[in-house]
Amino acid sequence: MSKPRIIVIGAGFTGVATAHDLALRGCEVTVVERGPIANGTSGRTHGLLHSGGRYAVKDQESAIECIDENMILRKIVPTVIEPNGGLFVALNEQDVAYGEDFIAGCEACHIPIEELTPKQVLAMEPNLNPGVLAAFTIPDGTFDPLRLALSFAATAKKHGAKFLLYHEVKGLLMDGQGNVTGVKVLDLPANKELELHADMVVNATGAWVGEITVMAGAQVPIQPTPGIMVAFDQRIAQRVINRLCPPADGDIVLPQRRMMVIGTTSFTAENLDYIPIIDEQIDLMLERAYELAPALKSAKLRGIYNATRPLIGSGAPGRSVARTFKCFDHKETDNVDGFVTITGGKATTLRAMAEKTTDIVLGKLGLNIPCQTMDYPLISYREFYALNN
Amino acid sequence: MINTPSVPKPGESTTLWLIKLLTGPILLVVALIHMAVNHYIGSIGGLLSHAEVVAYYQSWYIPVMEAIFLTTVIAHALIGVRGIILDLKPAPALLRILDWIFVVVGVGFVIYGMWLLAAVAALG
Amino acid sequence: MAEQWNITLVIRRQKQGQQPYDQEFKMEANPDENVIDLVERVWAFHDKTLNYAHACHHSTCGACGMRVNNVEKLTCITPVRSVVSNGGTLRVDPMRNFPVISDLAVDMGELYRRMELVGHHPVNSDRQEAIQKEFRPAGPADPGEDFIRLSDCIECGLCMSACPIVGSTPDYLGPAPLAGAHQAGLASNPKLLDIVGGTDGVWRCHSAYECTAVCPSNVDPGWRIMELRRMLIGEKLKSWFSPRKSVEVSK
Amino acid sequence: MNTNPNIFTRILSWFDPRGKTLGTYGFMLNRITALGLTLYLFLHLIVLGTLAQGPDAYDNFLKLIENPILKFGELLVVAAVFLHGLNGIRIGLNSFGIAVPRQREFFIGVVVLSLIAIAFFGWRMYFA
Repeated sequence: MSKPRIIVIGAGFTGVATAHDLALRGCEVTVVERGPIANGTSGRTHGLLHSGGRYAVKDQESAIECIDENMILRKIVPTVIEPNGGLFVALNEQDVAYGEDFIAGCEACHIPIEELTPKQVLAMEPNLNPGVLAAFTIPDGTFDPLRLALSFAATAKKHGAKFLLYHEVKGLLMDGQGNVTGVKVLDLPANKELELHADMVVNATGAWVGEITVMAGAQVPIQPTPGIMVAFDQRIAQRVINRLCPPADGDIVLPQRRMMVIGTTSFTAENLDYIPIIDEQIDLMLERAYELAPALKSAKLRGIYNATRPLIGSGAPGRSVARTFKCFDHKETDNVDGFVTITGGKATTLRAMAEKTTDIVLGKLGLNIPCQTMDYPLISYREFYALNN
Repeated sequence: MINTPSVPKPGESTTLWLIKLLTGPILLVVALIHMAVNHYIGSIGGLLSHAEVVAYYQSWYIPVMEAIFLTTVIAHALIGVRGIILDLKPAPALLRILDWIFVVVGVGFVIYGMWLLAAVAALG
Repeated sequence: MAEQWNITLVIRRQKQGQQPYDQEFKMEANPDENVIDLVERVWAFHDKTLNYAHACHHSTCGACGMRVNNVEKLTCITPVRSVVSNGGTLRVDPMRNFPVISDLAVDMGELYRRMELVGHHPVNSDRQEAIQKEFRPAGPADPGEDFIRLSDCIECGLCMSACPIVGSTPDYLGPAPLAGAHQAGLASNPKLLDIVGGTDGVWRCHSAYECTAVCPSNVDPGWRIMELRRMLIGEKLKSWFSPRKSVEVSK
Repeated sequence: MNTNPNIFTRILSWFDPRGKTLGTYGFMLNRITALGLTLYLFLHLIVLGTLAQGPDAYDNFLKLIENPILKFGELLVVAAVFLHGLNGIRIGLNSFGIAVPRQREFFIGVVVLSLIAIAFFGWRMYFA
């Protein structure tokens, strides 16, 4: 059997990570993306290298995925990560009360935390809200979204993966029995349409997966949930600052280069291609940011943007939906073979999502090749440009 | 990939830049003196006749100053023009020919200038 | 609803193998939103074949550099208010000196290759980045230890587009790679001294300081090129007077 | 980078003022004055050869350059010396890391100083 030919639709975190895993396990991969790398949700994440702390109480499955992947990413791609750790801070009695569940949750999810006295935490981060009542350290971090994606893409390219950027999927090629055999693609720069055939098509378009599955008459319980993020032009802390409370709006502010980014909210939107900024949400973010770090009052706004989380599950909207990821084999769900969709999850869990997807894809092709990406160091993200295939 | 460091041997550009850098201020001072002389000394309007020019060159220090001015201005000008041409990325072969032309023109004019200085001084 | 302006957005369009042309879009814009939002609206509602590079929308990735009214800007942090007035016209062109992939998207490959060549550190110590005295050090005054953070340079290419010499001299390393070499430190790679000191290095710079003028993230390449010159001149003088034992270069 | 082989567009790109700041005007000025001064330098050296041919050769050459156009040319040379010289000092000092953050103000100073000198020399040449 020659190398399996796989087409991956979407060059966000999931797409590039899946391309890397597939290529590392000997597949011939072609990634098709209608824009540049990480131009969708992946680019617009605030860049939190998630420790799982926020989900340690209510969504321990996601929390464990996050902490495990957090440790792996620190090892395999250190050159795009600010590894300075994070803090969970309590600003009122209600926060302090949440502390017990938080400690138990982190314990259960093997997330290493350490309690600090207000004096200790204010010594570490002088610009924190002086009224802090209790605090915990947490192994959070920050990464540069584009460079994280490029690192995976470069390593995939080194193992032969081809990247067709600015190529938009116009339709899926089907055989007689309603199975997917390839994609119909429009090369936007050259304004040429072309058809690509493959043994398997992986739909890794995140919040947009619905737009691709409909082409095959399949469907996934995707619930795109945008959230706003606001960037300030001063870095007033070296660590990620989380509010010690259940997931809420504006519960995190994190340092990135010379900026602080406060996130996020949660609402619904129809047109995923353009989500207008809602002014009230900016004010809410500013208010929450000033609560966590009053020093930000002297900072100016630098960027305001929305990012759409690809949440799964047709249950209640917004936060309570599971934050973990799911890989749908459309043979089982819609009797459409040769077509797999992977969505959901957090930015930090991109490698794990790729591993699960690749396991399923190779399994469908009757191959059983172990995954190695957990301890395979990624090459420099700049190599994505040096290698020209 | 960017090609290997360009044709001239490494460190040479630093030397040329240093020469241009050092000749610059010397040149400016002497140029200002040179221009002031033309407009002040001699008759009210400066050196306005052959005789006045010859008389100006009779001391020992004026010819020395003018010789310094000559060599520094030629060196500075040619290194500078070469820099401008380098900005247009000539092919290495062309660059080698141009370098030769610069050297020949430079040395040639310095010799010619020294001869002229001596000739004018001798007329006195 | 916030204040709305009526503006004309002129975008330089170019598909491979075709002549470039200007396309006009009349649109409403909130003066406080950023230019990238306008470009994205044109893509989302008017013309899905518009190609433009963007990712983070908050100036950490460096993808959305473009020329706005002929000045290099990071369009994700360029408020509409700062580049156009109500009823005015706003021109958006791709960056200069990079091959155009199509429309506003350019191929930044050569810049990334050169940043790799000079060994620029994508993550660097906070103190190392805030090396220049005029910089306000990122982060609180003195939190004790030195922190690792993402470098100031986001490789957006604006300085490479603005530099007059990069325009005429393809092999000139350019402001960003030279600033990257300065950030990496000449001692980090012995070959660096000759690359930076060669004819395609700092001696091609002619002090236009356009790079420093357009840099959106405090790298000040102009200043760093002059610092490299100071080091190189020091090295040269040292090598004249004492044979070059070890490349001992002050940061 | 710019793979545009056409040499003229590349030269023209140096002098495209659109969207440029003061620094580029300094660069343009320096480049134009440099070429002008170099041309004048070699013309000047060649023309001074008449000194060696004796008084009448040189003196009627002096009469030749009395005409207003050449006189104005001389004023341009004076202007070029000041502008190029002082701007060169700015670039030289910058190369030692001096006054780099203030390079804009430095350049404005250079231009103002040069204008004063040019006005002074012009007055002397035409009216003294």
